[in-house]
Amino acid sequence: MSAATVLLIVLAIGAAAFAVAYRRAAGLRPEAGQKLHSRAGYHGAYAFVMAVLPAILFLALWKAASPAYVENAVWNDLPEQVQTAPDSNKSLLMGMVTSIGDGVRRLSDAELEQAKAGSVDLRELFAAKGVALASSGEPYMVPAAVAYNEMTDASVRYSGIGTILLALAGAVYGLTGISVRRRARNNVERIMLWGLMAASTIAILTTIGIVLSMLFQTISFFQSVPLSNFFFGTVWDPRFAAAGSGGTTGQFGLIPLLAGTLYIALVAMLFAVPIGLFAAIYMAEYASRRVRSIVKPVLEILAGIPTIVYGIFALATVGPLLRDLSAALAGGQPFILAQSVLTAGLVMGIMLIPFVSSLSDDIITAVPRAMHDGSLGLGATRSETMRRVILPAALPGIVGALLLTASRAIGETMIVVLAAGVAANLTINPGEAMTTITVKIVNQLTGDLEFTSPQTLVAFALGITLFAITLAMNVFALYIVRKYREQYE
Amino acid sequence: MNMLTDVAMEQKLAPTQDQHMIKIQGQEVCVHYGEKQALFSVNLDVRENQVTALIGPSGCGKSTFLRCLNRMNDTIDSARVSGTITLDGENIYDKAIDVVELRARVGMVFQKPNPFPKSIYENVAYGPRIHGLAKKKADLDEIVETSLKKAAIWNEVKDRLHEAGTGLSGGQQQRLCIARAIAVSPEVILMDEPCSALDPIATARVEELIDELRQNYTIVIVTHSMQQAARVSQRTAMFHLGYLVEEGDTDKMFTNPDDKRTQDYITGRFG
Amino acid sequence: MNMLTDVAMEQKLAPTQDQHMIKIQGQEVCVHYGEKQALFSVNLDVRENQVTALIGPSGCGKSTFLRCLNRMNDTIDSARVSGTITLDGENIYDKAIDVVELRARVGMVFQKPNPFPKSIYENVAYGPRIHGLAKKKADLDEIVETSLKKAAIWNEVKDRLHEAGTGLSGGQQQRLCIARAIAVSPEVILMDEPCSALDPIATARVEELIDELRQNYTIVIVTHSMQQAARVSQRTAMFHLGYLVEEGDTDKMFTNPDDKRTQDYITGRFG
Amino acid sequence: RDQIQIAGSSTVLPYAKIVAENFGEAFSEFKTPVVESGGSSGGLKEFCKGVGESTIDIANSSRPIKDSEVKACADAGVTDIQEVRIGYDGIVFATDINGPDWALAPEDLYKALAAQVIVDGKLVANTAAKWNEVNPNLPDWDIAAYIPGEKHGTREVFEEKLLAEGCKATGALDAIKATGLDDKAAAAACIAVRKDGKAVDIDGDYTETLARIDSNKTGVGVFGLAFYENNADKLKVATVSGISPSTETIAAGEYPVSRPLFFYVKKAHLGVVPGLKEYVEFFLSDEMVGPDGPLAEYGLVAAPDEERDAQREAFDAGKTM
Amino acid sequence: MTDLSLSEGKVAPRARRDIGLRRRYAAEARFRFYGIFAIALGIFFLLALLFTVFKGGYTAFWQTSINLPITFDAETIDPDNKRATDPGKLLTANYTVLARNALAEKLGIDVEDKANRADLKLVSGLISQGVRTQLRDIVVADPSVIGTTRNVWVLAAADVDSAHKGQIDLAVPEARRKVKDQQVEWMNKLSQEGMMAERFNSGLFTFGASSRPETSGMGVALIGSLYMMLIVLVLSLPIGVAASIYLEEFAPKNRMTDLIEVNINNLAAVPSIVFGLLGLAVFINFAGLPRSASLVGGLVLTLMTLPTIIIATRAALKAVPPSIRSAALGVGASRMQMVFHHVLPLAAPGILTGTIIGLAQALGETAPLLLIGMVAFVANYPATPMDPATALPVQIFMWANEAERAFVERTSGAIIILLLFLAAMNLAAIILRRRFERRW
Ligand SMILES: Nc1ncnc2c1ncn2[C@@H]1O[C@H](COP(=O)(O)OP(=O)(O)OP(=O)(O)O)[C@@H](O)[C@H]1O
Ligand SMILES: Nc1ncnc2c1ncn2[C@@H]1O[C@H](COP(=O)(O)OP(=O)(O)OP(=O)(O)O)[C@@H](O)[C@H]1O
Ligand SMILES: [Mg+2]
Ligand SMILES: [Mg+2]
Repeated sequence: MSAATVLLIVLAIGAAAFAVAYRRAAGLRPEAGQKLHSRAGYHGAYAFVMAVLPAILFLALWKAASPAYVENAVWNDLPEQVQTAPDSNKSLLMGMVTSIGDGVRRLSDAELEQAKAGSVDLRELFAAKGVALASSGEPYMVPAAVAYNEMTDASVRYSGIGTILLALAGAVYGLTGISVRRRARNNVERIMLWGLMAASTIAILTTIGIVLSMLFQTISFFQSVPLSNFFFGTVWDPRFAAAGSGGTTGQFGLIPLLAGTLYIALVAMLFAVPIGLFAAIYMAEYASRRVRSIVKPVLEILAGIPTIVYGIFALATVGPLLRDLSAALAGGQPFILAQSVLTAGLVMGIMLIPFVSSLSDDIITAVPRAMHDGSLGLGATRSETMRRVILPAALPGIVGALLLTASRAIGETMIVVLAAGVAANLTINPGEAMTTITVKIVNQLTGDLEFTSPQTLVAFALGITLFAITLAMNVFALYIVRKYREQYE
Repeated sequence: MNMLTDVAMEQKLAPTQDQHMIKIQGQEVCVHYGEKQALFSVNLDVRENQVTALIGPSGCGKSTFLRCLNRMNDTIDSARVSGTITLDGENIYDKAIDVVELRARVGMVFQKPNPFPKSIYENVAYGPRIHGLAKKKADLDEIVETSLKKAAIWNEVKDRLHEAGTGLSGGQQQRLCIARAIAVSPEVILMDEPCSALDPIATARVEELIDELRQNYTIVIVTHSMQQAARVSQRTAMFHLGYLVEEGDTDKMFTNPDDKRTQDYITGRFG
Repeated sequence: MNMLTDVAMEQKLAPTQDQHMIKIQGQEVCVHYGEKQALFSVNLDVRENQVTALIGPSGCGKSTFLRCLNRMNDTIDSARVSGTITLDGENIYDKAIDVVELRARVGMVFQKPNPFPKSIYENVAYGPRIHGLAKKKADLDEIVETSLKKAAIWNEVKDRLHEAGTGLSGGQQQRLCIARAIAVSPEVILMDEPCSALDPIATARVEELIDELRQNYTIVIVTHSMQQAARVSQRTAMFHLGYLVEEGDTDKMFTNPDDKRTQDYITGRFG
Repeated sequence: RDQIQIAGSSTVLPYAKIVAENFGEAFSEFKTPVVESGGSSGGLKEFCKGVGESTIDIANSSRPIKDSEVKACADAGVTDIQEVRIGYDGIVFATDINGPDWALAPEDLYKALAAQVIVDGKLVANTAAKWNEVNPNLPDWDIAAYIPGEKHGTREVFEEKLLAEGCKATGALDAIKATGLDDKAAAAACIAVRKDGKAVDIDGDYTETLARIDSNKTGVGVFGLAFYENNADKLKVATVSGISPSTETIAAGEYPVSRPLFFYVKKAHLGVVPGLKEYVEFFLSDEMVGPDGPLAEYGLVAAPDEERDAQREAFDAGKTM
Repeated sequence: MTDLSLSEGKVAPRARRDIGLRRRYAAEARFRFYGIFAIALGIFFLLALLFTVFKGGYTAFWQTSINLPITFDAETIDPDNKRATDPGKLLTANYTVLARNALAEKLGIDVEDKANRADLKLVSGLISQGVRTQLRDIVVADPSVIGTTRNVWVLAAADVDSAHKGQIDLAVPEARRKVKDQQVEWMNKLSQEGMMAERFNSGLFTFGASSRPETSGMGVALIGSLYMMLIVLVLSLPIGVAASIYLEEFAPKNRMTDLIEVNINNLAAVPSIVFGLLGLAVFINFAGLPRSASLVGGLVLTLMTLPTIIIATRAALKAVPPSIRSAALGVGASRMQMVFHHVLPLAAPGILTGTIIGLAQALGETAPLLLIGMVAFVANYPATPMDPATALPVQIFMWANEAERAFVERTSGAIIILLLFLAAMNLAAIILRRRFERRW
């Protein structure tokens, strides 16, 4: 019985429970003075949920837990000396056993006997059946694998039966209590609430996942590179140590990258926020419905153009343009390089326009008309109304949009690579090239360097650091928003 | 038919009113909301330094007319206004007219109180500030205080000037909106049921205020209370189903109306 | 001191009211908005099949008390309610109480009309729909029609049932909200100034409606109009600065109040 | 799994692609292998994750696998690795097609691009601004060199074959050693590239370098031979130490700047993943890696005949590292 | 009729107050201008971008082809006449030669003559290697063509295509270019005879990845992106909206929810490649899902898109006025009903905007796909989301790095296709959003 069939059966039980509960509830005749607490649909939904939810949870838990249990059981049955052998790597050995288990299923009885007897090379035997083994394997593994197979089969069987029984029990439970006063709606809504809550924990889980997926490598990075070198170093040159410092580990100074990240994001925001905000204001306040309905989606295309296109645009068009422009202005020597903070910020800013404009437009439009009328009625101009009444009222939402924009600016890679380059300079001149943390993360991860070297591992340290920095910035932003929030009505 | 009545009435009443100049004159004002016509050729004058009350059953177009007077209808997409309305002889629907200035001159208190999501102080200070009526902080404080006092809410809010205006009770919000409107000292004040959420005492205060303001300002007030119309207004206009039924001296309207509908409405026999 | 008066009064009045059971009983109800206390130990009973009017100057806590009765204060973050309020003997602030059911039993008309930005029909049909009061479309149509009729707005909107409820005049919106509240036929209806934006005729209709509803429902109404309180209510409670000043038979309250403040307020000599 | 999975170097990718595609067409019973890009490091990392269906079969690499990586592999159970050398990648310098001819020597590059150069016997920071300051035979162009970024394997070749050579030739190496550095440190100092913007690291692919040269006509770029050959109508190639790069000169070992390309096969997967063995054999056949094969046509420098035979034999014999 | 009173009442209007109108109007005009300017600027940039893309890419939609009368010679295809017993025979036959011979005949070159070997090589160079599969498919589909002659449009080789489109500078010396003078001469001849023409390049949409420009297309990438976008939409929209609803409407406002809020905002700032790391660790290494699969890609992009949707949704929910909520609660709606019946529809435009932007971003993202093996050469169509596939931006990225000239225009062509895909995807959302937009 595959998990899919079990699921289907469970769903069918749920559907039946729904139908029965619905009919029963609809058939209830409340006494005088009493009302049906919940509508029939809710009773049905409750029965459905009772039938399906515990069953599925059970199945999922079982599926998650049983492999570990089975593995443990099999491991404990392995010969003593294997378990205690100094070089035995449990996960590796168990990997072998499970692979063999896979292969055993494809063997004929005769072959199985041979395998048990150890008279054939397991690797060759299994390779012919399409199962990969890392090494030749030991004879004792075959019985273990057979045991493993039996246990997993049993596990699948029991879990299927258990799940279906649970579904039936749940359905019965959901159906028995149906009465006029039963709070089916509350129950269903409580379950929905759990669902909503669970959805919001995904964010937390993602965060934990992100941190965990980078933590170990980060730790091993810091084992070879001192913290101070990383956090306070002002030179980023991972392959070379400073002349005279004697080391060969290279220099992993975070400062130039951090400065570049913030600088480029700042330039991008300086460009995107005014444009986006003014565009939003114009669309929400001045533009006719028609114009708005065209302009808004048109601007949104900007957010969907792949960043590599922006990068090429920066590289081939904007960068040279700025350089030539600055050369013309300064009469000869350009003060803006083709690859510069300015180029990257500008082009990234273009991409970010719709983030500000579309989201802000929605928020501004959502401010009740009465606010608007109240201000106009006092003789305020539209711009005054916008600036002094509507925008402050819409502030929390707009800050959310801006945060999103800033986040995007910090996380962007491709544009920076092509528009500002990969050289980690430390400068305050926006006409020069800088680079960002994200660029370096991508570079160090995808290069040809050794994957065990600090040069590659630094990517993880960078990732975690960036994570921490943006976290701090978000805490600050939350504080600011709380302080200035204006709730209308 | 209406028209005739109007003219007749006008002539009859004219002599008693020569001391008051016409401040606002509405001629043939029609308003459509999309397909639906809400006002039909209304001709109504508002005289300076008088209180004009608009009465009539709910949905008859009082607010609509009021909103025409400072062009607040402009903000409703579906609304279209025709006819002419003049303020001091100028057509306010003229291209050359500046709505902002118009609205600064013709202030408004809305039917549903709509305080800004700002502090009480900021709510009142908003108008004076945008119009640059106060040079110094102290002037502004002064304006805020007097306005709140005039609107009979000062005592209730003086300790919480910097709390949100949206956290006030319904009646307090309404008075806050009155304070906000008078803080910019407009020439004309349009009040859409300013006392609907007020208790008798506050109502009396606002009525006093209206009476006081009348010395220097022109006031148009929408009210459902006949008593209130009788108490505060000098002239009354009666609307019904989008038509101006009758208009005239309040005393006369309430004692001896020309139109049957007015009579019925006033005596509560309507419908 | 208040307490003593209350108790005294209660005893005095008790004999005349035994035919009406207590529907809602508020005991020691206190409400804080953040730091600010808006209600102080209010003890007030609402009797079945009667109209109880809450009167008092603006900002005295009438709406706050009203909102306690169906736990609408739960939605204001800063509001904290203490004391007990029972409905048919059950504490409505009890954990076991289902607020949704409570609100279905105790309906509410808000001070500021707040129609949903949906069609007029949908506004009224919403409640019956979520409570499953209509099996068929025809039933629903029926409910919508009667509710709108009872709220005296049917004639004005019957041709535009599928236009937006927000496009109505102030008074129409208010009546729409009344219709919306009665469409779910709650046991108790709380009305926060239901007639504030209504003209006399509509007011009279709503008052008639209230009188009619009283046969089967229990009604609590906040009003600023003494006349209205006198006309529609059997019992009246007078609030002042967050305190319940006096409570009793309407007839008695308006003719011979115990408390000086009540007397002053009723006669307009307050403040 | 019925499809071969390959990951690794983006330099090897085009070749692997050609083979994979032809393999798919020639062996209709197998699906066309999936070839991932992502760098030698990423490829080897995935390769060393373990054996079994969920891991890749082949890692392409533009450099030989490092000992530490072999160890990491072994820790994860990947013990039998077969190394296959497919040929050589030439690395060339090129300028815009309309420029003058260039003849470079390692010394020139060292003097132009190194962080420190020797002037009058002393070690000073590099201040050369024009090519003709470095070597009068070079044009009067501002120095702007687009060299591979540090993450690229090509960079290492560039450093070893040119900078280190130039360093030695100009005598800088001795000067550096004279400052008291040990051999290793001195070698590292030798290959340090100036950081004042004259030498620009390119972390993208050669197309990016080409775009750079397009927008700066006096730039010099480093390309793979294959890329250059595909864009010979836009680029002019420079000679290094007098030798013009071509498949012939590189194969003959005359042109100094080239590197071998590899891929690594998991022995445990051979005969398990359908087609894997056939794929490797097909790859190694002269039909593919031979001097007339499509890989050579694309720009791969085919290994000499004996070497190809040796590779085939080693693979067939199941020789592991 | 009012003349009487008018004439009486008319006096000079009293002096107007100075409320700084001139200055304020200037400010107003400026403000408005900024708005127009901002929009114009945005649109200008968009047009500039689109222009560069279209200019470089529209030619990719045409592909030079050669119309050849191909004789499906039984001798060449199946010399031992074993096709009845061994169908594999048809698959491995040397079809390339058929096309070459047909073309050589047209150009008047004797195929049999050994002296013409060099010329024949040049002739082969005119035709795409893809002709092998093209002819094979014809034969396999209908073996009866063997022995007959048919006119077939075969693809020209990529360099020929580029030359035909004028993208190769024929002025440079012959040795430096891929197309030789002799070939150019033949091309001109064929063009004049109408046998060589540019035809619509449907292969760009249907072919999978290939190392030959003329036979490479976006087919696999389109399917991959489609799968991924479906997964992203189906997962991230409901989860994102659910999470926002919980946080905004139900969650107690305390440290914990602050933490979640900050967390979500922070996730938006996590570089996309880090999500790739996460996906690799969680979905591939831990959950054991296959590499290069669009399922994993979709899951990773879902995680990446979630913060965007959540942030936009929360902002939209916040903007719904409280009176609507009280109104719903007042008629006895539960909070769940209040949210789903009233608040959510009113917040829908904002939610849809967030979705549009989030999805657009997900559609254009390459970096996270790199680590889960989707930046790859995949020639076979994925049958399910579990099969290896690529994505549109990946294909663009890979083509952008190709050495061959013909890939340059294809890169831009691919971008155009991506934009079309984006436009199609957004259209539904935009129409929906317009339906929900409402002012109150
Ligand atoms: N959300 C709130 N936050 C803070 N204070 C509030 C809030 N709502 C009401 N208050 C305050 O509580 C007090 C009582 O308010 P309530 O709304 O109950 O008055 P009311 O008797 O209904 O007055 P009105 O007749 O003006 O509506 C007032 O002082 C008011 O300012
Ligand atoms: N925005 C709108 N869109 C469509 N119709 C409207 C709109 N506003 C008002 N109406 C309609 O126009 C008519 C007049 O409305 P108006 O608001 O002027 O009435 P009113 O006299 O102020 O009534 P009330 O005393 O109830 O406030 C009503 O029938 C109303 O439904
Ligand atoms: Mg009105
Ligand atoms: Mg109130």
